[in-house]
Amino acid sequence: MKKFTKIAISNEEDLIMGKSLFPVTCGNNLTIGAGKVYPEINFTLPTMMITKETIPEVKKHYSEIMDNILNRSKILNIPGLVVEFEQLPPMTDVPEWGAEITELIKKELDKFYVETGIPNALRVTVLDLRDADHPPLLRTGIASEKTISGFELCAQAGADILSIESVGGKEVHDQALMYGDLHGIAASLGILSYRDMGWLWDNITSIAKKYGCITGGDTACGFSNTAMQLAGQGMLPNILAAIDRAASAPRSLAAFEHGAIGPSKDCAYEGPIIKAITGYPISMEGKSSCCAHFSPLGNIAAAAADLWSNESVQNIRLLSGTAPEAFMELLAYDCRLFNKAIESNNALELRNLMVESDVEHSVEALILEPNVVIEIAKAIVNKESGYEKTKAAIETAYNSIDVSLSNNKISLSNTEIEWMKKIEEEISAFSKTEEEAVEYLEMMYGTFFSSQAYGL
Amino acid sequence: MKKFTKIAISNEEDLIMGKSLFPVTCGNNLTIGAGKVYPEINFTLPTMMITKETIPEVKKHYSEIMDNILNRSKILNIPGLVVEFEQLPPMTDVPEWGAEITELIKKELDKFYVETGIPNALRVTVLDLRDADHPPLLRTGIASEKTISGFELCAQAGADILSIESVGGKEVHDQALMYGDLHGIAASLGILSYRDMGWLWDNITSIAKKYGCITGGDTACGFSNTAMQLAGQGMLPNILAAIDRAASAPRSLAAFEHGAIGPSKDCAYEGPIIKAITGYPISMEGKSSCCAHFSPLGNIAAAAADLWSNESVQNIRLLSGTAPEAFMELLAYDCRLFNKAIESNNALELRNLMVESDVEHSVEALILEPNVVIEIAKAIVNKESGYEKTKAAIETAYNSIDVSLSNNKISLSNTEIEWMKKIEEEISAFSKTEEEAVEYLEMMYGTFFSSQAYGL
Amino acid sequence: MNELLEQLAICIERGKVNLQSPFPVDLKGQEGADELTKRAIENSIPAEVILNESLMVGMQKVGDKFEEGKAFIPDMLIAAKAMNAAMVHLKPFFESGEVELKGDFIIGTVAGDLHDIGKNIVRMVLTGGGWNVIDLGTDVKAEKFVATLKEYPNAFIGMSALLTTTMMQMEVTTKAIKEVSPATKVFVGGAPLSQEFSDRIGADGYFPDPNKFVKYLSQAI
Amino acid sequence: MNELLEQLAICIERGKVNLQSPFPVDLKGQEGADELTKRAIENSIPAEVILNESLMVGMQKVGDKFEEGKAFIPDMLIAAKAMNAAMVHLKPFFESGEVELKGDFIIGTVAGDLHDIGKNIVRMVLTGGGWNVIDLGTDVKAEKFVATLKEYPNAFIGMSALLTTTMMQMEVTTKAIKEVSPATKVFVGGAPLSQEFSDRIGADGYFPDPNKFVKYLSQAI
Ligand code: B12
Ligand code: B12
Repeated sequence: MKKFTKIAISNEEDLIMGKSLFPVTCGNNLTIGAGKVYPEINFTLPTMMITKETIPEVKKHYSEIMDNILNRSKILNIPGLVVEFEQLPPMTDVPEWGAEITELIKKELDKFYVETGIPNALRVTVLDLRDADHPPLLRTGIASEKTISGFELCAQAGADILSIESVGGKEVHDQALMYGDLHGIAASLGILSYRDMGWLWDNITSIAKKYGCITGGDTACGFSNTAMQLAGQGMLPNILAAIDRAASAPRSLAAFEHGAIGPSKDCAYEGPIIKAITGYPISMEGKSSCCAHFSPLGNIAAAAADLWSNESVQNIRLLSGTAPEAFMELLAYDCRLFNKAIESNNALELRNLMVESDVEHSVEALILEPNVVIEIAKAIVNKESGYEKTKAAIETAYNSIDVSLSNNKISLSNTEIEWMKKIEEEISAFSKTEEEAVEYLEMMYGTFFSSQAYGL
Repeated sequence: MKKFTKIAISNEEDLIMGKSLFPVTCGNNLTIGAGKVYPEINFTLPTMMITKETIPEVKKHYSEIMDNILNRSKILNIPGLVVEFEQLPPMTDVPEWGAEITELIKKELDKFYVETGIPNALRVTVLDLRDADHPPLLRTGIASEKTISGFELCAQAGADILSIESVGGKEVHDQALMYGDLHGIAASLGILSYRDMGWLWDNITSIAKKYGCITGGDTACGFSNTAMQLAGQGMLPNILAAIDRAASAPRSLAAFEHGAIGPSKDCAYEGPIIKAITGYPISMEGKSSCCAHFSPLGNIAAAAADLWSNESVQNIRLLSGTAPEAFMELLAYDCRLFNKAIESNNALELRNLMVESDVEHSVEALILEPNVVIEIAKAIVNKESGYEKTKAAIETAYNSIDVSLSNNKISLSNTEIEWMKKIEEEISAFSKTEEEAVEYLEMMYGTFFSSQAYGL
Repeated sequence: MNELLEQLAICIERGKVNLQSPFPVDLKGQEGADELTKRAIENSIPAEVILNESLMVGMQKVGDKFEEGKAFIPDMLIAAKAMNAAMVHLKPFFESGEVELKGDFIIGTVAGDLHDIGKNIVRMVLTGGGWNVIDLGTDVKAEKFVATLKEYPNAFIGMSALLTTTMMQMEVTTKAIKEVSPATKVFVGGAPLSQEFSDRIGADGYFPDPNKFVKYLSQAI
Repeated sequence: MNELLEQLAICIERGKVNLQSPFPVDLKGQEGADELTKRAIENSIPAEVILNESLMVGMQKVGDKFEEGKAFIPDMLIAAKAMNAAMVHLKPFFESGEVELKGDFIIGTVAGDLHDIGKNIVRMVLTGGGWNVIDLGTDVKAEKFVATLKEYPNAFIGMSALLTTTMMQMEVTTKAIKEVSPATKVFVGGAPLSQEFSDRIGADGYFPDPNKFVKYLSQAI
C-alpha cells in the first residue's frame, strides 16, 4: 500500500487544468495530464432491453455511436480523445457481452488512430454488481466473482484504462444520508468504503498489471453525487452535500493507495482533492454533462481537469445529429478553449474565472475552490486511518464553509443555517476511535451491512 | 430609411461580449447589451403533428418546457433571460395558434418575474410562409398576408421582441449556391434579398410601433447557414461558405436600415458585422447549439454576443431531465463565465481565447475574427447600394482569407485552394452595375423568381 | 389547545424523540415525544385527541415545511421517528380499531435496476400520507409483483426505474399485472421516464413528484 | 484509349462545357465537351464508345472524387452540364434504343415542409446513378404521391422531411401509398430521422447518405 503523507500539489496556482505531476500515457499514444485537456466522451443506450436477442442491436448502437463521435472528432481536429465505455448491469452480469463491446470499440479507435493520427484511449468502467445482495457480500459470492471477471475479460479485450463506480459502504451511507446522520456518513465512508476500496483496488491493480492496462480510479458517485442530486431537488441541505463531497475524498483516495494512477473517473467531483494529494491526472465533468445530471458545479469542475467529460448521453436523435455526436462537439470546443488558454499562458486566469463564477452561487462549489481543495487535501494526508482522514476532511470543509459565511463570501438560507448548527454539534460528538465508530454503525445500521464483507 | 455611413464600433477591442453602444430595454425590465450576457433559450416540439386536434397537446409541451426552464433558471440564479418562441409552419399558417402560444409563454414569464425578480423578455419569431409559392410572390398573396398577420397577432398577444428568418431571394440563392456561382450569390443577396428585407422590415417596424414591441432583427440562416451546413458535410467548399457569410451581412443589415434595433437573431452568425456597423446588441449561438446543428464556430461565436443561445432543441427526455432544461443549464454556465470575465475586466482576454481557439481550425471562423469583422463592416458602410455593399463584403472577405493563407495563419486543402482561384476569377468578372446583375439573374435563374416580387 | 399537546406537537415537528436525544440542539436536555406522550396519557387525555390534535399536527407541519422548501428529508424522517416513539404508548388504545389506512400500495424497483433512493422517498411520502406500503425492494421481477398482488388484491402498484435499459421491464411487468388483474392501477416513476412513455407501455400514470402523486391517489379513491 | 476521348473525359470531369466557358481557369480558351464530342463523331467513333469510354468515365471520376472529399456538389453539377452539352450530339444515335435507365423514382418533401436542399441532392445523385427521377418538389401531400404512383406504377418512392412536426406526415403518406400498392417500396430521409423511426412508421428504409442509398437501390433491383 502506497501512503500519501504529504500533498503533491501544495501551491494552489499549480492545481490547474491540463497539468498533472505524473502524466499517464496509454492507448494509442495518448498522454494525459501533460499540458492539454482532452475530451472524454461518454454515451449509453436509448430505452431498450439487453437480452441475448437484442445484443446485435446493442452492438449496432455502439458502432453507430463510434462512427459519429469519431467523425465529429476528425472534423473538429481534436488533439486527442478518451472514450469511456460504461457498462450497464447485463454487460457485467454476462461479462462476455461487456468484453465483446470493448473489443468492438477498441477496434474502431485503433483504426481511427491509423487514419488520423489522433491519439486516443479507451476507458472501460465495469459495473459493480456487488450490491445486489442484502447485505452485500462484497468479497465473496457470485456478484463479486462476476465483477472481478468483468475486469479480467475487458482488460483482455483491449481496455486501456480500468475504472469502476464501486459501492462498498453505500448500503450504510444511503441510510445515514437520508437521516442526515453525519457520524454515520463519516464512519460508512471512512471505515467501510475505505476498507472495501483497498480490497477491490488490490484486485483491479493486479489484473491491470497482468494485461498492461492503466488503473484509472474510482468515484464516490453513489455517495456524494447522490447527495448532490438530492440537495439539488431540495431533499437534503446543500451544506450536507458539500460536506459529504469532502468526506468521500479519503475513500476515493484509497484507489490510489492501492495502485490507481489516474485519470480518475469523470463523475468523481472529489477529483481535485485527489489530484492535489497524488499529483495524478483527473477526469472531470461540469456543464458539459447537463445531458446526464444537473449540478451547481458547471464551471468550477473544469478548474483542474485533465480530461473533460459529458458523463453520459443516450444514443438518440437531436436536430443536429445523434446526441453523442452533439456532445462530442461540445466537449471539443470547451477543450479548445482550455488548451488555447494553456498554450497562451492564460490558464490560471481562465481557471479563476471558472472558479469564481460558481463559488458565489453555491456552497457545493466552495468545496472545490482550489485553496479549499488544498486545505482539505492537507488535512487528509496528515491523518493515519481512513476514519481519521474522513473526519479531518469533514472538519476542514465545515470550517471553510463557516469562514466563508462569516466573510459573506457565500450566503445560505435560514433552513441551511439551522443545519450548520446541527452539523457542528455532530462533528463534536464523533467517535474518537475506529472501534467506537464501528460499534455505532452496528447499533444504528447493523441490519444493513455485514462486518465480514469488510474484513472487520 | 436609416443610413449607416460609418461604423459604430471601429476599435476591435470594443467589439466584445455583453457590451453594445445602444442597449435595448424590453419585456420585464431586461436591458440587453449593457454589460451582461444573458441566455436566450430556444426549444421546439418533439416528433408530432400540429393540427386542430393536437393543439392542446402542443400547448402542454410549451407549458412543460416553460416550467422546466424557469425552474432551472431560478435554481442557477441567472441574472436575466430571453425566451425565444420560434414558430413552426402551422403556427403562422393559422396565426391564432401562434398568438395563443405567445400568450401562454408570456404569462409564465410575467409570473416568473413577479416571483423571482429575474428580468426577462419574450422573442417571437414568426415563420416566413412566403416561399411556399413558386416563384414566391413575397409582397402579395395569402402567404404574405398570413406572415404579416402573424406579427400583428403575436405583437398583440405579448411578444416583446419581433424577429423572422426571412426568405426573400433564397429561391435564387439556393440555386446559385449549388452551382458555386458567386456572381449569382452576390446578386441574389445584394439585390433581391436586400430589397425584400426593406419591404418586410418596414412592415414589421410599423407593427412593432403600434404595439410597443422591439424590432429584433433577421438572419441569413437560409443563406449562409445553409452554406455552412453543406460545407460541413463536404458538399461545398468551406471558403465559399465563409464568403457567403460576409456576403449576407448587407442583407441582414437592411433590417436595421428599416427599423430593427436588436437584439439580432441568434442564428445570424453575421451578427458581429451588424454590431460593428450599428452598435446594436446581438444574439449569437455557438457550441451551445450543438443540439440544433454542428458548426466550426463553437467558441468564436461568443466573442461579441449580448445574448447566448442554443438555437433549438426538441422537448424530449435526456438522463438529467428534459432537453430544454439541460440546455438552459448549459447556457447559464456559459453566461456565468462571460459575466464573471466582464465583471473582473477580463472580457477581452476571454474573448481573444475564444476567437483564437477557432480561427486556427477554420476559414469560416476567420471571417468572424474581430479585426476581419471590422474590415468587412467598413467596406460595407463605404458603399451605396445593396449590391455594391455585398460585392465589397465579398472582396474584403476574400482578401482576408488570401492574406491569412499567405501568412500561414490558416491552411486549406488543395481542393479548397482550387476554389480560391475560381473565386478570384469570379470576383473580377462581377457585373459592374445593378442593372447588369439583374440581367444576369434573369438569364440564369429567370424561371425561379419573379421581378415584381422585388418591385423590380 | 392544551399546552402539553402543543409541546408534544413541537417535539414531533422538530424530531425530538426523547430526553436523551441530542437533537435538535436547542431542545437538548428537555423531554421528548416519548416522555410527553406518556405524560399526556397519565393526564387522561384521550388517545384520539393526542393523535389527532398533537402528533398529526406536528407531522403535518414538517410536511408543509418540506413542500415549502423549509425542511429536508432527514427532518421528515426524524419527525417520523419521534412519531413512532409516541405511538408505542398509544398503540394499546387502538388495539382493536387501529387507525384506518387509505389502502395498500405495492412498490418496487424493476428487475435489473438497483436504484432505490427515489423509490424509498416515494415509500416514505406514501407512508406519511396514510398508506400501507409493501416495499419489495430493488431488482423486482414481474412475477414478484404479481404474487404480491394476490396477497393484497386491492393494492395500487408503483414501479421505479432509473436506467434506460430497465425501463422496458416496466412494460413487461405492467402487462403481467394487467393480465391477472386488469383493474389494478399501475403507476411508474424515475428520472428517465415521461407521461408519453407511461402511455406507450399501458401504465396508468407517470409522476415525477411523490407529493403530487399522493394527492392524486387520495383523490382517486 | 484514344487521346480525343481522354481529353473529352477530362472536360466532363472538370466541367468544361464549351470553348466559351470561363471555368476551369486553366482550360480557358480551350475546346470543351461540346466541341470535342462533335469532333469524335466526325472521327467516326461509335456513339456507345464515346458514351461509355469517355463521358461516363469523366462522370465516374468526379463522383469518386466527391466521395473522397476531393470535389464538391458544384463540381458535380457543372460536370453534369458538360455531360448534357455532349449528349445533345449523341442523342440522335440513341434515337430508338435510348440509354436504359435503372427505373423510376418519385421523390418529394412531405406536406408542410419546404426544406428541399437535401432532397435536391438526393435527386441529383439518383439521376447521376441512372434513375429516372420524378421530383414533386416540396410540401407534397399524400394524395399527390399516390396519384404520381399511378402514372409510374413500378416506381420507388422517396420522401424527405426536416421538421419534427412534419415527420409524422411520412407515416400518413406511407400508409396511403401502401394501401393502394402494398408492394411499392418507400424510403425516407432527412436530418431528424432514424432507422427506428422508419421502422415505426412502416417505411422500407432510412438512409442518411444519398450515395449509399443509390448503391443499395442498384442492388435491390
Ligand atoms: C445515485 C445514482 C446511482 C447510485 C444508486 C444509489 C441507490 N441506492 O439508488 C449508484 C452509484 C449505485 C448507481 C449505479 C448505477 N448507475 Co446510477 N445514477 C445515480 C444518479 C446520480 C442519481 C439517481 C437518484 O438517486 N436520484 C435522486 C432520486 C430522488 O430521484 P429519482 O430516482 O428520479 O426519484 C424521484 C422521481 O423520479 C420519483 N419517482 C421515482 N420512482 C418513482 C416511482 C413511482 C411509482 C412514482 C410515482 C414516482 C417515482 O420520485 C422521486 C423523488 O422525487 C443518476 C443520475 C440522474 N440524472 O438521475 C444516475 C444514473 C441513473 N445511473 C446511471 C448508471 C449508468 C448507473 C450504473 C449502470 C453505473 C455504472 N456503470 O456503474 C449503475 C447501475 C446499477 C444498477 N444495477 O441499477 C445512469 C443511467 C444511464 C442509462 N443508460 O439509463 C445515470 C442517469 C447517470 C449517468 N451516467 O448519467 N447510480
Ligand atoms: C437550411 C435550413 C432552412 C432553410 C431551408 C432552405 C431550403 N431550401 O431547404 C430555411 C431558412 C428556409 C429554413 C426554414 C425553416 N426551418 Co430550417 N433549417 C435549415 C438547416 C440549417 C439546414 C437544413 C439543410 O439544408 N441541411 C443540408 C442538407 C443537405 O441535409 P439534409 O436535408 O438532412 O439532407 C441530407 C440527408 O438527410 C439525406 N436525405 C434528405 N432527404 C432524403 C430523402 C431520402 C429518400 C433519402 C434516401 C435521403 C435523404 O440526404 C441529404 C444529403 O446528405 C436545418 C438545421 C439542421 N440541423 O438540419 C434547419 C432546421 C431543419 N429548420 C428548422 C426550422 C425550425 C425551420 C423553420 C420553421 C424556421 C422558422 N421559424 O422560420 C422554417 C420552416 C420552413 C418550412 N415550412 O419548412 C429547425 C427544425 C426544428 C424542428 N422542430 O424540427 C432546424 C433543425 C434548425 C433549428 N432550429 O435547429 N430552414
